[in-house]
Amino acid sequence: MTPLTREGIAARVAQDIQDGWHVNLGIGMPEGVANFLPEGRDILLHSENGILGMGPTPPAGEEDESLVNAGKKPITMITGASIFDHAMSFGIIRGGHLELCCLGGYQVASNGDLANWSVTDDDPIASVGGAMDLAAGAQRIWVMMQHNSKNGDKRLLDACTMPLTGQGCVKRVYTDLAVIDVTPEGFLVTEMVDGMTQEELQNRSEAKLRFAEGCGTLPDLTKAA
Amino acid sequence: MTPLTREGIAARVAQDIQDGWHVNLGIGMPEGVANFLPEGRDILLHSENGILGMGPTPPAGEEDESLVNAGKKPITMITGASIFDHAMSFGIIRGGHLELCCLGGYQVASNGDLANWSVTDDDPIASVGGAMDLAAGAQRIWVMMQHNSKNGDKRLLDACTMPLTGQGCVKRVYTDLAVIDVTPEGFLVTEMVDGMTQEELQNRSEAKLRFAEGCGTLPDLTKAA
Amino acid sequence: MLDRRCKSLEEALDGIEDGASIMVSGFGDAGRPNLLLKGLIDKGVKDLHIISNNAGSGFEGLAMLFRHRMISRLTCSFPRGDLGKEISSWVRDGSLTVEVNPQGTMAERIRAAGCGIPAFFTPTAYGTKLGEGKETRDFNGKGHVLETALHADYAFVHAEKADRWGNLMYKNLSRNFAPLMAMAAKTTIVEARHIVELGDMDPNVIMTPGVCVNRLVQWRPVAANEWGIAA
Amino acid sequence: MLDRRCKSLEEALDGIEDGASIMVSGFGDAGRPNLLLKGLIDKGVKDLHIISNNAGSGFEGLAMLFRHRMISRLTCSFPRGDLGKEISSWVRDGSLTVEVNPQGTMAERIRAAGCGIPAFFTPTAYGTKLGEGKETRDFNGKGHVLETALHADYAFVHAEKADRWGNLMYKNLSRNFAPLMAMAAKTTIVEARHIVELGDMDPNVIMTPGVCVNRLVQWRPVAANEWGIAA
Repeated sequence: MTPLTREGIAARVAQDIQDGWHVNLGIGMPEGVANFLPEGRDILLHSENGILGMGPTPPAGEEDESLVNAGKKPITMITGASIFDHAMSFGIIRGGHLELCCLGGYQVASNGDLANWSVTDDDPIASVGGAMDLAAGAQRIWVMMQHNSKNGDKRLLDACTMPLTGQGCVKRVYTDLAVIDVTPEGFLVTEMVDGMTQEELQNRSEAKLRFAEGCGTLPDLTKAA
Repeated sequence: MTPLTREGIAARVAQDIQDGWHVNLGIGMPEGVANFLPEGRDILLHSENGILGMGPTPPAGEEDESLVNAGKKPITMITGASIFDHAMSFGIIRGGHLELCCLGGYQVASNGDLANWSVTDDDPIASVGGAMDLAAGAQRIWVMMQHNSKNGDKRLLDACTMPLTGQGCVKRVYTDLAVIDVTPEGFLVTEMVDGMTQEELQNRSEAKLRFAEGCGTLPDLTKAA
Repeated sequence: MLDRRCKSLEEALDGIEDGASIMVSGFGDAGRPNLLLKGLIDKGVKDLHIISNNAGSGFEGLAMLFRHRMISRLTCSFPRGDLGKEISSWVRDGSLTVEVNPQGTMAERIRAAGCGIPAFFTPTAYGTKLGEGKETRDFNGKGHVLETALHADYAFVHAEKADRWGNLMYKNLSRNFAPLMAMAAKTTIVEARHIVELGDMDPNVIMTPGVCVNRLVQWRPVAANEWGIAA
Repeated sequence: MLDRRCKSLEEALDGIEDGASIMVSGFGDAGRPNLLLKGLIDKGVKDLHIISNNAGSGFEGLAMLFRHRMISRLTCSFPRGDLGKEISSWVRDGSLTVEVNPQGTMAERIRAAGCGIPAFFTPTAYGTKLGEGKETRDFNGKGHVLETALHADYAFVHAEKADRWGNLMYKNLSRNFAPLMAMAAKTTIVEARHIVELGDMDPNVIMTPGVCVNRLVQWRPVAANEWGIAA
């Protein structure tokens, strides 16, 4: 059983993004999704600092300080991009105009609660950025994360223990081990990496998992490429 | 005693508009103020449909259907004008960014209440337009109106009898007979047309008038020109 | 490929049914989406809820939806105009409901709908007939009323330029309610004077990003005899 | 004659006193008003309340106001960064107060201040720590919190182009909070890369009308050794 790499998770998520969607990719693992967007689909990347149609990182030496993403890293614009101010940008988010937002996660609960911004309640520099707006506003939230933390903590929980980013907002979780839908009846596993068993995945999760009838294999699309 | 014409009232108001002010001129008598703005002052006219820097009526045949004022009449743009949408336009109004709005009036009360949008409570097509937003938002409201209605009704009242446009918003009233400040102590007359007496002006008003110590002559500036 | 261009006016208006709520942009003649309104007349739907600043004028555009008796509800700021007498009588006989909003409140309610703000406080209309029955609250010693977001099924917008993704620019005071309505409706339908290539508009000066637009049709002028009722 | 151009940086910053609240536009390096911030350091004011998305980074711009200990209060969405350790220790010793807002809530609060909206409901942060203690209300079965307008004494803005009336254009993602902050502050001070003649900008693509701007100064780059504390 080989867990997916970060790139493997990103590549898998990218497959599910539909032609014509407007998508916000959160800082961290979700940023990597941009590298795997399927050819032939018009997918517009939104960055909360005010752009739709964000393009790839510019070549070294061609950075423009007026072109940065939400993580303050240099970007480019694709043909057909548009620029707007922060009120409009978050109007687009909060008003439900983005078909998708991919966020990193610390914990997801079986009711769709998400914790991804602050590990403890007393961090004096807990930094939320746009995460709560995205959680509250995007049409669907997909969370990308390692199935377990570095020291083995479970992250698919009955209830989040870390400070929440949003209530009941997560629609799907992509981990290095599985793809899990959040349904009214809780977590529903739809894909697992080759060699993973239902028992082991359940052992690595706190919340009760259900498994889809046609639960398939979670492929490593970085190898196929 | 000769009352001012509509143009005379407009010319008098124009004198009091300061260099650099952003001014909304309501439909009707206030529109005429634009024809008397003093030379040498940069005065930016705002129209609530989305422009700062409205210019005069274009010559016949040069109208552009995309350039109209709040009264749907053809306008031009002055050099330095800017265009924006309705949310921004009323943000400018409601946010207190206009130094002045001149409105027509049916009735003004001594506490600054204004009635200028609807004569009766049961008009099925009572039309408010932007009047209430302007009354609530501009830094100062000056009302321009005939001192008495055509059939002699008084219009400077203890309390408005017609539906209100705004509460306590009027700072000054310019009539064909006098200029009247609205103060915490009620109406204070600062100018009267030549030949008008304090007694007669009081007789033509319901609310108690006070008269400024240096109460001067309200000039007919259209004759001087 | 993301392409919001429709092949015909009929396709652009597909699915609009009796009883639909439709935001109609425009202020006076500036930015009035006449082609879409003409298409709606041909479609023959009725019982519409129209949200527009005015009731229209003359024998074209929005006024013709009234003359064809397609409208049963109007949310606006200024119903008075050419059709004042007719509208008054329809209100009196109960065949039309008119809800008057202060213009800025209406604009902000539409913006709020598009931006995910369900309600806001505004000083406008406090202490007036149009504030009656609304929740009030003092802020900084000044009275305010609570206003709610104003949504619609459709928005009709006239643009000067558009590309296939629906990025839009407007000309002068044709902008007015268009960017707000485009965000507030479930389905936004645009008639554009010029449909340009992707990238022809500077990203910095696009006024409505395509994410707010669903369908796009090439504008053409509507002749006086196309409205079905002569002046 | 309406002319918002100042003869010097000092004149542009005249009157700013200890304890002032200042909105600082910019997101990362994009649109950070470095010249105005450098002038503020030279002025030596202290006890400032800064409203800005981030706490700045490196040895320039907003970060230097922290390093010079001029700030006693920060309203932001993302305090973490280069200065994270220092900010944490200042918060712990009580010399700095940090108020974290969700980024979109902060943007909307600033917009509300500029647009005369004293408070609004938003779904963001409902049911989270940042929604605690705030008034809540359900709309359409979904929880919302009441947020209030965020005002300031001053706004610092970096623009690409300006004319003497203060009409502004921004370049790319330098726009971010600038149009909102320019409306929300009592006094808005702009550094502009290019000061152009009135009329040089198309009225349709002006991003901030001059009515929102009070003072204007010609931008110049600030050298690394001008910040007073070396890297």
